[in-house]
Amino acid sequence: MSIDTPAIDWAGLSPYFALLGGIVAALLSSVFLRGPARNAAGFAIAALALLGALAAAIALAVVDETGSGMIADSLRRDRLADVAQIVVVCAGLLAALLFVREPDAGERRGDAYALLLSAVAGMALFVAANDLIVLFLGLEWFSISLYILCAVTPERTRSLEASLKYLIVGGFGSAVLLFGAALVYGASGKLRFAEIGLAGPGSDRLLLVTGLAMLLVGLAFKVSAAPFHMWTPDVYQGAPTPVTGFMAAATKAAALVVALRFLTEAFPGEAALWTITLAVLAVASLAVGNLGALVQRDLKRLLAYSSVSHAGFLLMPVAAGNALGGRALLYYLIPYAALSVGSFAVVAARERELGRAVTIDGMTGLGWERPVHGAAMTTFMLGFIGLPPTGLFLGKFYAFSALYERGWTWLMIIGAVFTAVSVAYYLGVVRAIYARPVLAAAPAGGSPPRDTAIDVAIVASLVIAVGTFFGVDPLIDVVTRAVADLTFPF
Amino acid sequence: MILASLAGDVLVWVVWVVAAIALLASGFAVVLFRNPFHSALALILNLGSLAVLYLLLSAEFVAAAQVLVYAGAVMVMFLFVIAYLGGRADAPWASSQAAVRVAAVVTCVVLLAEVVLVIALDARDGLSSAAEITEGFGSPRELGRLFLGDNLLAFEVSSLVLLIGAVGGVILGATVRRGEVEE
Amino acid sequence: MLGPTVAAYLVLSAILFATGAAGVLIRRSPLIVLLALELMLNAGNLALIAFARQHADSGGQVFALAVMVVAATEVVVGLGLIVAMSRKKVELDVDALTELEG
Amino acid sequence: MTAAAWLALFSPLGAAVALAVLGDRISRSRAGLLVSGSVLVSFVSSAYVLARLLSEHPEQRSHVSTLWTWLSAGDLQVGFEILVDPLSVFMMLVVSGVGFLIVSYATGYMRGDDEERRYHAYKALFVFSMLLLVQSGNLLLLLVGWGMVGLSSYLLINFWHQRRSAVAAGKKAFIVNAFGDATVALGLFLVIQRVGALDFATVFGSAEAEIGRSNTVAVLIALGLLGGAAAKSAQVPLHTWLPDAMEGPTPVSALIHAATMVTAGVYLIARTHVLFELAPVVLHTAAVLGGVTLLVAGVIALVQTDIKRVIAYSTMSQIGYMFVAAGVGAYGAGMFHLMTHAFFKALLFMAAGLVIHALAGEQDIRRMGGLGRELPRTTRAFLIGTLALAGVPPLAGFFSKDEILANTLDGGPLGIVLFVFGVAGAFLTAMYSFRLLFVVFRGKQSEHVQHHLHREPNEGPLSMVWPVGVLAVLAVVGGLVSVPGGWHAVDTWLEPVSRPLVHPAGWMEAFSPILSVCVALLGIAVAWRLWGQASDLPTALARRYPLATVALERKLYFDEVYDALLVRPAARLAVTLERVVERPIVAGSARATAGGIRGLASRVAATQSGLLRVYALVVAVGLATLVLVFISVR
Repeated sequence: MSIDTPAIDWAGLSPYFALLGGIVAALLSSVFLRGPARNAAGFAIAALALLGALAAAIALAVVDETGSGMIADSLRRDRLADVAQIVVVCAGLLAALLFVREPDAGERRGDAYALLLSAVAGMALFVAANDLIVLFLGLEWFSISLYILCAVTPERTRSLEASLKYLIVGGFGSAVLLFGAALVYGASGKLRFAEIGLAGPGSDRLLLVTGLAMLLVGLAFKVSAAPFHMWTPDVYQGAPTPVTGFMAAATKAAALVVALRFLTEAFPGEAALWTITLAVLAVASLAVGNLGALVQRDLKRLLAYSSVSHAGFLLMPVAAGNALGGRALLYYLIPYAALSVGSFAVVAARERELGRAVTIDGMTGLGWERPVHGAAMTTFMLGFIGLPPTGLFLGKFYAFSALYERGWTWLMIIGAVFTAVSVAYYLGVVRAIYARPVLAAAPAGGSPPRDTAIDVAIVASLVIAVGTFFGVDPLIDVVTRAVADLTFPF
Repeated sequence: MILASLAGDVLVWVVWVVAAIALLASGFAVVLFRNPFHSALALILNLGSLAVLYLLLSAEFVAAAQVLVYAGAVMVMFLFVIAYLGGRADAPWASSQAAVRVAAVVTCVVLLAEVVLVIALDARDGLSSAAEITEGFGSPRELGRLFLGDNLLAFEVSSLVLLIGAVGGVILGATVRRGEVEE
Repeated sequence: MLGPTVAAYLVLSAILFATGAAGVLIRRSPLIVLLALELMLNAGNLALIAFARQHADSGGQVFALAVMVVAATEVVVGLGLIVAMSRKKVELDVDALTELEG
Repeated sequence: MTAAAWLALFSPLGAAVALAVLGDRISRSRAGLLVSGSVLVSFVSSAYVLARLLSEHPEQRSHVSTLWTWLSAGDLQVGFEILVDPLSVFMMLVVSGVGFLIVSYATGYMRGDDEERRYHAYKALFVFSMLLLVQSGNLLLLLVGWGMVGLSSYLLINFWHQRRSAVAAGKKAFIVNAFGDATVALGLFLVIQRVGALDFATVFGSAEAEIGRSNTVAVLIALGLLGGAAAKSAQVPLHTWLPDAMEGPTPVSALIHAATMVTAGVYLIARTHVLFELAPVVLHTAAVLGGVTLLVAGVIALVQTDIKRVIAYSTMSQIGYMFVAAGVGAYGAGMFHLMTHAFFKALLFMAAGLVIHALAGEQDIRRMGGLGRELPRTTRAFLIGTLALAGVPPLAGFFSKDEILANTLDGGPLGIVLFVFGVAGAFLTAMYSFRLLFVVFRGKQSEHVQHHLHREPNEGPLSMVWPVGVLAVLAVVGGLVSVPGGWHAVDTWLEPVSRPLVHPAGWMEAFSPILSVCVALLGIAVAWRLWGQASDLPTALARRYPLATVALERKLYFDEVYDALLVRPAARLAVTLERVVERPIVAGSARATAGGIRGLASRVAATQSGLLRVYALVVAVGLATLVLVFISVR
C-alpha cells in the first residue's frame, strides 16, 4: 500500500525543531544531572533552544514574502505566525531568566525549563494552526504544559490549588471549544479554516453560528476576557511568579493572534456577529478588570485584573475587524508582552527579597532600595495606563484609530473612560514605590544576593517596552506586512 | 432484498436504542454516583456504549481505539488512583451552596435546549440525509493513510502532547526528594 | 444509512455534553469532576464522528482520535495533581482536601 | 540652532534619568545642583535660539527639526520633531527661565526634606515635559508632552504621600487632566481623519480646505482642544483641581502650577488658533469661559484663608484673562499676560513661601499679621507682586492686563461684555490681593506669629532669596516690552505665528487703562477700608450675608456638585461590585492564600469549594447566553 506523505518544509519547521530539541535535551539533562549542574544545564538548554527558535522565526519573517501552507496545509508559514512566534519566544526567554533563581522550584527547575519550552512550542504551533485539529491540539499542548508548570513548585499548596483550578476550568473551556469545533465541522464539512470560510452560505448557518459561539467562548477563555476570566486572578496569584509572567504575556498574545486569523479566515460571512460579540466582551473585560483591580492589595492579583482589562483593550482592534485593527493588535501585543513579563519580573525579585507574597505596601521604598527596579516598575505601570514613553501609548492610539475607522466611537469613549479609571490603581503602585518605608521592611533572612538574571530580564523588558515607543516606524512596517495576507471583513 | 435491508434497519435501531440508553444512563451515573469508584466504572460503560455508536457510524478504528486505549488504559489508571486514595476518595455529594447547584442545572438544561433546537431546526434540511460512504470509510487503513498523509501533523503533535502529559504525570506524581543539594 | 439519522446521534451527544457540564458544575470531588470533563470531551467526539459520517469525510474521525489522546493527557495530569495534593496533606482528612477544589 | 533647541529639551530629561538611576548614590545638594544646572542649560540654549531667530527675517523664523520618522501608517507620517518659531521660543524662555528660578529656590526650600532627591527628579521631569509640550512640532508629540505634564504634576502634588489630602488632590488633578487629554486625543482623531497629517504646517495649511468652516467636525475638533486647554488651565468648570493642588510642597509645586503648567492651555489655543478660528463659536466659548472664571475665582479668592489658596484662585482668575484674550483673538496680548503673570505670580508664591518658611509651615492667614516689621524684604517683594497683580502702573501686570482689555473692546458685542467682566475682575483682583497683603503684613501680630516666627539674617537662605530678587525686578520692568500706544514687542514677535483677529483703535488703548486703573485704585481703597485697619466691618458683613459667605467659602459648591454627580455614584458602583461580585467569589480564595501554606483551614476550604464551580458556572451561563443570542439573530 502506498501512502503519499506530504512534503515536509524543513526550513519552515525550523522554529519547532529548535524547541523540540530543547525539550528533549532539557528532559534528558534533568534525568541525568543533579544539583546546580542540572539547573545550569537546564537554563543553558532552554536559552539556546529559545534563541535558536527566535533566530529561525526572525529569519522566516524576513524570508516569507508570501505565506504558504506546510504539511498538507495544516500549518501556515506566514509572517503573522512568524511575528506571533517571535513575541511568544521572547516571552519565553524572559521567563526562563526568571526561573534561574526561583527558590520554590527547587530541583524541579530542570523540568520547569522543559515544560516552558513545551508551552512555547505549543503556542508556536497554535498561532500557525490552519485547521481545527491543529488549533485544538496546539491549544491543549500549551495549556497542559501550563497546568503542569503552575504546579512545578509543589511545596506551595497554593500553586497546586492554582493548577487544579486552571486544569478544571481550562478543561471545561477546552471541551466547549471542542464541541463548537465539532458543530462548525458539521456545518461546513471542512476542517481547514479557509475551506470553512469558503463553504458558502449553505443551509447550515444555524449550526455554524452555534459552533462559532462556542469557539468564541473557548478563545475568550484563553484571552481572559470577561466573563470568562474568573480563573485568571486565582491562577495568576497562585502560580509561581515566572510562570505567571509568561502566561500573562504569551497566552494572551497567542490566543488573540489565533482569534484574528481564525475569525477572519473561517467566518468572513459572520463578521458582523463576531465583531459585535468581541466588542461586548471588550467592554465587559474593561469594566470587570478595571473595577476589580481597584480593590486589590496583592500585586499579582492586581496585575491579573489589569491583564483582564487589557484583554478588553486588545479585543477592541480585533472587534474593529479591519486591517488597521489587525496591525494595531499585533503592535499592541509587543509592548504589552514586555510590560507584563517585566512587571512580574519585578514582583518576582521583590518576592524573593521579602520572602513573602508582594502586596502594594510591599513595594514601599523599592525605588530607593533598588533604583533600577523602581524606575522600571514605574515605567511599566505608566505604560499600562498608556502613557509615554512605552509603546502602549501608541498601541492604544492605534487600537482607537481602528475603532474610529469602523465607526465605533462609543467603544473608543468607553476605552478612554476606563483608561482614566485604571490610573487610580496603577498610580497607587507608583506611589508606593517611591514612598519612604515607614517601618523598614526587613527582608526575611537578609538581603538575597543580586540576581543578575532577573535584572537582565527587567532591563530587557524595559528596553522593549520603551523601544517600541521610539522605534514605532519599523515595527509598524513589520506588523503591516504580517497582516497583509489576511482579508478583513470591514 | 428489501426485507433483508428492513431487517438490518430494525437491528440497527435496536442496537442504537440500547446503546443510547446505556450511554445516557451511564452518563448520569457518572455524575450522580456518590463513590468515585462507581463513577469511574460507569464511565467505562459510557465509553463502551460510545464505541457501539461509533461502530454504527462506520467508525471502526475509532471504536477500537476507544475500547483499547480509552476504556482500557486510561480508565485503569483512573481506577488505580482511586484505589490508591482509598476510602478517602469519597467526596460529599451535596453542595454547600444549593443556589449554585440549581443555577448549574438550569444553565445546563438551557444550553441543552438551545443545542437541541439548533439540531432540530437543521435536521429538516442539512442533517436529514447523510452522504454515501465508500467501502473503506473509517477503516484502520483509511485512517492510517490520513494520519501519515493529510493529518501527519495532527498525528505527530498528538504523540508529543501525550509525551508531555506523561512527563507531567511523573513530575507531579513523584515524591519530592528532600535533602538534595541545592546550590 | 441504516438506523436513525445523524441528528439523533447529535441529540445524544448534546445530552451527554450537558450531563458532563452539569457534573463539573455540581460535584465537589475533583476525581468526579475529571470524569465529567471526560464526558464532555466524549460528547464532542460523538458529534465529530456523527458529522464525519454525514459528510463521509474521515477528517472528523482523525480529529476524534486526536481528542482522545488529549483527553487521556488531561486525565494523567489531573490525576497527578490530585495525587500530589493528597500527598501534600497526608495528615489531613482527604475529605477536606477534596472539598478544597470540589 | 535646532541643535540648541534639542539640547534645551533633553538636558532636564537627562538630569531626571540620572537621578532615577543614581538613587541614593548622589548627595542631596548635588542632586539639586544637577537639576538646576540642567534647567539653566535649557534657558541658555533657549536664549541662544532666540538670538539666532532675531537675526532672521520675521517671516522665515520657523524651523522644523526631525530626529527620526516616528510613525508612518499609510499616508500619516509623524516625526519625532520639534518646531522652533517665535511662539515656541517665547514659551521655552518663560518655561526654562522661570523654571530655573523655581528650581534654584527649591534647592533652598526643600533642604532637609527626606526625599529631596525625588523632588528634584520630579521637577526635572516636569520641566522636560513642559518643554516637550511647547517645542513639539506636531500634535501627537504635543499630546505626549501634554500627558506627561499631567503626570509629573500628579507626582509633585502628592509628593507628600503620607498626607491623605495630598493623595486625594493628586488623584483629582490627574483625573481632570486625563479627561482633558482624552478630549484632545479625540480631537486629534478627527484631524487625522480629515487632514491625514499631524504636523503643524500641514494641518494649519490645509485645515480650511479639508475641514471647512463652522461645520460639525470643525466644532468638534476645536471643542476637543478646548476641553484639554480648559482642564490644564483650570478654567470653569474644570478648575476644581487647582486649589487642591496647593497640597504639594509649599510653595514650589504650587508655583509650577501657577507660572508654567496652567498656561499650557493658553499656549495650546495660541498654537492651534487656526483650528479654533474655523469654529468661532468655540473660540467665543473659550472667551466666555475665561470671563466667567476670572469673576468666579476673583470672588472666591476674597474669602479664602489659606495663603496659597488665595494665590491659586488668583492664578485661575488671571488665566481667565488670558483665555479672554485668546478667545477674542488677541493671541499676542494673551501671551504677554502669560509672561508677566509668570513673573509676578512666581514672585508672590516665592514671597509667600518665605513667609511660610519663617512661620514653620503655617499657611492660615488668620494666624499671621504684623509681619511687615519682621520681614521687611519679604514685605517689599510681596508688595511689588501685589501691585503688579492689581495692575497698578507702571508695573508689569498693568501693561499686559490693559492690553487684553483694550483688545476686547474691538471684539464686537461679546467683546464689550467681556470688557465689563474684565474691568469687574480688575476691581476684584485689586481687592483680594490687597486683602492678602494687609492681613498678612499689617495689623498686630497674632499669638502664633509671636511664638513661631523664626528670624534668619536674610529672611531665608540665599538660594531662596536671590530668585525672589530677580523676579521682583522682572515684575517691575517686565511690562515695558509692550506699551499701549507705543510699541507692541510681543505682538510683533508673535505676528508670523498667530496673527491677531482684533486691532484696538487708539481711543481703546487710551480708554481702557484709565478706567481699569481707576477701578483698581477703588478696589485697593475698599480693601483698605475692610482689612487695612482694625475694623469689624468684615465680620459684620459676613454676619449680614451669611449665605453668600458660606457659598464663597465652599468655593461655590463646585466640589460638592461633582461629588454628588460623579464621584459618589462611581464609588457606590465600585463598592457594590465589590460586595456583590468580588467578595463572595474572589475574596475567599484571597483569604485562603493569605492564610499561608499550612494554614488552609477546612472552613476556608469549604468557601473555596464553591468558587471553582462558580467560575465554571459563569462560563456556562455566558456560553448559554451567547448561543441564545447567536441563534436568535440568525
